Amino acid sequence: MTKRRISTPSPTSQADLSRRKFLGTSGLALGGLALGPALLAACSSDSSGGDASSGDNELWFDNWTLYIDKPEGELYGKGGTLASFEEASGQKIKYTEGINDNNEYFAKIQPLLSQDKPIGPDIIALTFWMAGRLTTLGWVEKLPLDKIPNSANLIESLTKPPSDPTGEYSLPWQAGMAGIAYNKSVTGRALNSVDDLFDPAFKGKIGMLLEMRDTIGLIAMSLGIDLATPTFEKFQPAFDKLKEGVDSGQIRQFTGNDYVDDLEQGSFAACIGWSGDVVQLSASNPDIGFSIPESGGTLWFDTMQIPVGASNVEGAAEWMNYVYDPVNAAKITAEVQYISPVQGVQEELRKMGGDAAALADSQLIFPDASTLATLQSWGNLDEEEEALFDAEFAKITGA
Amino acid sequence: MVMSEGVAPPYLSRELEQPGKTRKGSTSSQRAGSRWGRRILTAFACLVYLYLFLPLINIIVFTFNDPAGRYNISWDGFTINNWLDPFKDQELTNAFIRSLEVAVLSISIALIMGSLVAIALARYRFTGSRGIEIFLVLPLTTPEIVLGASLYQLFLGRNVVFGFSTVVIAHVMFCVSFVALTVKARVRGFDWTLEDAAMDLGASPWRSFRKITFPLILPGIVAAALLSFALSLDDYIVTDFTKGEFTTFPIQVNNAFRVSFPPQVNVLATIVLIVSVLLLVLTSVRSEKGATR
Amino acid sequence: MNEVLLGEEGTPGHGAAVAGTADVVIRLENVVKKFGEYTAVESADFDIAEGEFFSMLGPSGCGKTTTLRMIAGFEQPTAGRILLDGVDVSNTPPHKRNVNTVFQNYALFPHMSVFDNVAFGLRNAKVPEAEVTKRVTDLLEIVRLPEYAKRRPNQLSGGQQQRIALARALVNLPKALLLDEPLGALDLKLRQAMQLELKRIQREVGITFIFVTHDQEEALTMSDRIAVMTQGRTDQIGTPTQIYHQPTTAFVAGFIGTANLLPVTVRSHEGTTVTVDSRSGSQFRVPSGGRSHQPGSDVTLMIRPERLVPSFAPVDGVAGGSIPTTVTSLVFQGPVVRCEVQTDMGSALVAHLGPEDDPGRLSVGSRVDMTWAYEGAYLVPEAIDPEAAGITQSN
Amino acid sequence: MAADTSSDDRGLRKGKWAPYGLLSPGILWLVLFFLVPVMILVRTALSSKASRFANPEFSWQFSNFTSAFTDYGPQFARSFLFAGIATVSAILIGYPLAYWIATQGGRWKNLLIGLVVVPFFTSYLIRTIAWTSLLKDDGVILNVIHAIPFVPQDFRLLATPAGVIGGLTYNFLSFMILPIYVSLEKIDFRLTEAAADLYGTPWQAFKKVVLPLSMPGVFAGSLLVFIPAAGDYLNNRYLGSPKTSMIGTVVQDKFLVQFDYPVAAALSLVLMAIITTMVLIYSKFLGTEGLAV
Repeated sequence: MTKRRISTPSPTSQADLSRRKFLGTSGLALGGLALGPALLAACSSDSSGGDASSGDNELWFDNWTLYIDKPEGELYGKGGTLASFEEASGQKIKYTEGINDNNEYFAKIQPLLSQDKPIGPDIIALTFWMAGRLTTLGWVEKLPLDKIPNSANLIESLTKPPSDPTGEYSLPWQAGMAGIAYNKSVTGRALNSVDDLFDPAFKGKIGMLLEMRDTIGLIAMSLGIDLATPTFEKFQPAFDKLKEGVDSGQIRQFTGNDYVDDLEQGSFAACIGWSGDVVQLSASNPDIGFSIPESGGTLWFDTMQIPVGASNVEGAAEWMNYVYDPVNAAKITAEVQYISPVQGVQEELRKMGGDAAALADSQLIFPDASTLATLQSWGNLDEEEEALFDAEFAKITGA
Repeated sequence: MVMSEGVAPPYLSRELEQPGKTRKGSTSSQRAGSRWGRRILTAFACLVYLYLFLPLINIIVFTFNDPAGRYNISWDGFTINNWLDPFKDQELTNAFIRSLEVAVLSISIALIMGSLVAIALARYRFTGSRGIEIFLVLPLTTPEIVLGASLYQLFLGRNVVFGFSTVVIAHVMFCVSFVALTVKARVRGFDWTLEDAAMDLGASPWRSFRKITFPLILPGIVAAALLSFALSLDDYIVTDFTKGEFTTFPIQVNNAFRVSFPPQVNVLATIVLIVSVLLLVLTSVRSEKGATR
Repeated sequence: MNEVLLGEEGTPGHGAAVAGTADVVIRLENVVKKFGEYTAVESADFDIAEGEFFSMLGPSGCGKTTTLRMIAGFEQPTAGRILLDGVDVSNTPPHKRNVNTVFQNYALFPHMSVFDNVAFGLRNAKVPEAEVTKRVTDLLEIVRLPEYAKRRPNQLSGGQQQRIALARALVNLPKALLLDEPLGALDLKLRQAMQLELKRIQREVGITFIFVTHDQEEALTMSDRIAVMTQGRTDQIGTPTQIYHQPTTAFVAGFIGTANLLPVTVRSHEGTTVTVDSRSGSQFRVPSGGRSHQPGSDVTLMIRPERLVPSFAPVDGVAGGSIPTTVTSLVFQGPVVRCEVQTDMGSALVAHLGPEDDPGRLSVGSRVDMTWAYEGAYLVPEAIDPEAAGITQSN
Repeated sequence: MAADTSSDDRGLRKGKWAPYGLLSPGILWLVLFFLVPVMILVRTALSSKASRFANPEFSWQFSNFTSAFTDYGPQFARSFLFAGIATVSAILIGYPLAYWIATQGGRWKNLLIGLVVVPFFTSYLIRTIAWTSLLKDDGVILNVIHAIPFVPQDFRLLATPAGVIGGLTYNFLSFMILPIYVSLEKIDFRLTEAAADLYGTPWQAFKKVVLPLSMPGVFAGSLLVFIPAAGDYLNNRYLGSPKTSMIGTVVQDKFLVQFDYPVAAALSLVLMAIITTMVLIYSKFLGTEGLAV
């Protein structure tokens, strides 16, 4: 699931460093020419592509883009969570933004994990259902929960979700909601029902998410289908409705996060969107609105997991424990503006004052009981069922 | 036949009778048809060039955009900041460098192997050469998605770790064919008796290759190198299947498009564009100067 | 044109010795070249003398170029030996042989200046640069193109390129210069001028020239000796005069100039005169050409077109024979009228009639007896297929 | 090289071992990373999977091929239709330009043809994204079109078949122009003069002389446009909609998202088989020369 906050890029300069690095590596590449045929042999013993395996005692966290606080625009900037963690624990951390899409990331790591080879990162932050898949496949380590005492601070409902019933293989990173995002200058009105997305007035101007669980989930709820115990048979009407929307030309495109641009440009009158994105968009464009449909929105969360073969389980536990301290968690929330899994963040935000304190009252970050009551989370899909869902969804999205 | 005034029919044109003068094209501009026909054609040609360059212009213009959101798709204001900081996006920059590394390495390998194949085909007659030629064409005429998918299955089945090596292997594979065919097309007219002449004049086979053959087929090799450089740098589909965790520039752009499309993409693309065009101009000027025949 | 040189005996067949006593530069000893099943050169076996202008003449595919390439070292003989200055070089690569080649298409290096082209061989031999400059300049003088040193080959005309190719080869002072149809690419006028130029240069530098051509006129004009080749065989080696007037095979007769060939059978041989029977039953008396002819053997009577005259014109010398014919075509060609006739046996003959032959009295369809002088006929010691009788000419 | 060589007038050699020695590295690479993978793909296409993430087991599962046809017939049809329209459009756009350069380029010919290659040097992904910027609903081009009377207000180009076909045409247009130009370059334009004398009008002369002589270039260009267009999925991703998806989209998704390797392999092979048949027919009649640009 892709839901990063919109932030203006920061003016850091890596130009010099990069150029030097480039000269060095291109020299290497030329030298590698002599080894041309050796590549054949080499590729079998490669530890990993790219910049694999973290160095000694370094902790590697691979996360989504724009999903952590960046003071002064720099990831490792002073006062930021990464820097203060390093300071507090003495543990070096390498933080990368390698996840753009759950399926794409899975395709990337699947060949390695299926051969029991380490993929590099010690922590990955896939969405709950993908985390469930990895757990089922046995590709993640059991978490050393005894070394993460702060996990006691977590919101109850997120500790033993259907995707990880024992709660031993994943812990939440951030959570959020999917609902209806719309551009009032195009729609002329606020939308608050899934049926509005199928209003012929918006024909060809409706976007849906490539994230199957959000798109199908919202439609299913509008048809009165419960997400807790999904079966393909039960969901058939939701797929049919979606298919009809595509066939009639009502639905223009399925997107990732790029819907924010389409929405702002008016290419989409409305679409299914994620809470955090729209909070940010509406700040600069008052025409952009977000609503949880009457029939309900989806509640999702991204997790932290330790893939098998990770070299720094200790450090990973240390990190998890650190971010589950409400004080630290609040700093992240203040920046990414998604729902924090940690209890006590609301109070911490109030203590921080200023803009952060204002966030403490946001329904999209701290939904009240009545909003929460309309939200549903997906139950677990077994492998066979999930394949059916994916295949059907792929057929409709044109793949 | 409508002919523009003042142009003698070619059978009266003495110029054509002169031996040694190029016959093709020298006065062909007068032959393309009526004056109006030519004007319409010229106007159409200009439109086609506009069509070809419209996205490039867009890319260059948008290097100066100051996008309000994360997508550099709509014009929001002028800035030169993107040019002052082209390597700002770390992931993008790394992917860009990795793309260059892949291109340089795979082209170096492909150039050597491909040129040897081209020389073998252009220089010798041997049984099976026709079959080899068809075999060479196949990787280029096989849809990229099939190339990618089949390599994916190969590597997956043999438990090969996807990454830099597999991407290079794939790029070498389609570049070899491309280099072989391009160089062969340029070497086809090569007069191999020049090598005989060199050896006849006392040059060892190696020296005659170095002094005569190589300098003469070099323009063909350079052209092949430039084009396969573009091919490798540009490749999305085959790389998509062979990359594993490794990302090249186009892959990074595509993946990150789910989240953002920063102006640095345009800046880096423009840098590649400028450098390649300069190289193209440089080599064509050089080959013009050293025009061989 | 009509003079007959019988002073020297033809030296037909193989093992022909070098004329005179000059030193042998190149000796081919039973050289055979096969490409797979195909025999390109059957058995080349001859010597070439120092300073000689030696031509290999034949139609394309006769093996002359292959022979030349073996001498140059581009090909290795399948059997036999090639000796250069008495040393066996059969398997020496081209860059280690002191012979140089002028290629048919000149093979000038297009990316080098004229000067660098000519200097190429000297530089390969690591000759000091000062001497390179001197020798290249000298050679450009000899080929009369000193002012073109800085040009590129593609800025020169065909004839100029040809002279540069010559200079490039000669500058190395090779034991022999091999020329592979070097004039083939030039037009007629330039070709004739270059023939003279080549002769001049050869005299000036005194190097052995081995010249390959399919143009019999070119070979006759320039050569000291000619080897006529066909289908991988050397048919005859001799001076231009011998080759023209005393061909040893019907092929040579037909290939060098135009010849009227008639199949005849030897009736008797007395002294220097042979009596033969033609297929139509006529008897002709022919000089023996220094050979002995077995009665009953089939041989070929050759009469050059300029030797045939109509019966109403006076025959020069003792009459040799006469054939009744019908005129089939008359073509005015300036100095001569080309008159084609048909014998009653159906063979076509051609006569070149000068003004003294009074061609005005002939017209197409008229009956005329074609006659020749005793010395105007020659016996080729080889039978030909009666079907192939009549005019043969190389082009 | 020494042992057994011969030559004809152009200096072509007959070689026993030398050509094979020169060929072997390149050909070996292609065998290992093109031929073998395709074989493996065939094997995969005849396999079945016990579960979604299990390895495919070879089982002569021909049903993969039937389901490739029955389930994805529309995508195949659309791929070939879109690629076909793109090819025809590329001929209509590219031929006049190639003709204009060949006949009226004069001394600028090399530069003009070089310009055609320039777009190659920007990633085609980025060019495609640039088109989204140009073609978006409130973009420059659409604003112009909407200013035309009687154009419906909801007329748009993005997320329509026209958008995808336009993208395909644009991205592969150069592959059409180059071979057509090469074949036009070989034509002695005096022929059109002679033909004009015979047929009367320049158009007739063009039709009867130039067009037939340039057909090999048109055929080569058509293959070079059609093949990548038929297997493409990026144009659909950026310029299309779910209703314009092509077979490439399906293959990519089946391989990298759904892990349905057998059916994906079958789909790829069907695509490859159709295209390879076209290529073999082409090379039978026209050789392989024209396919190297």
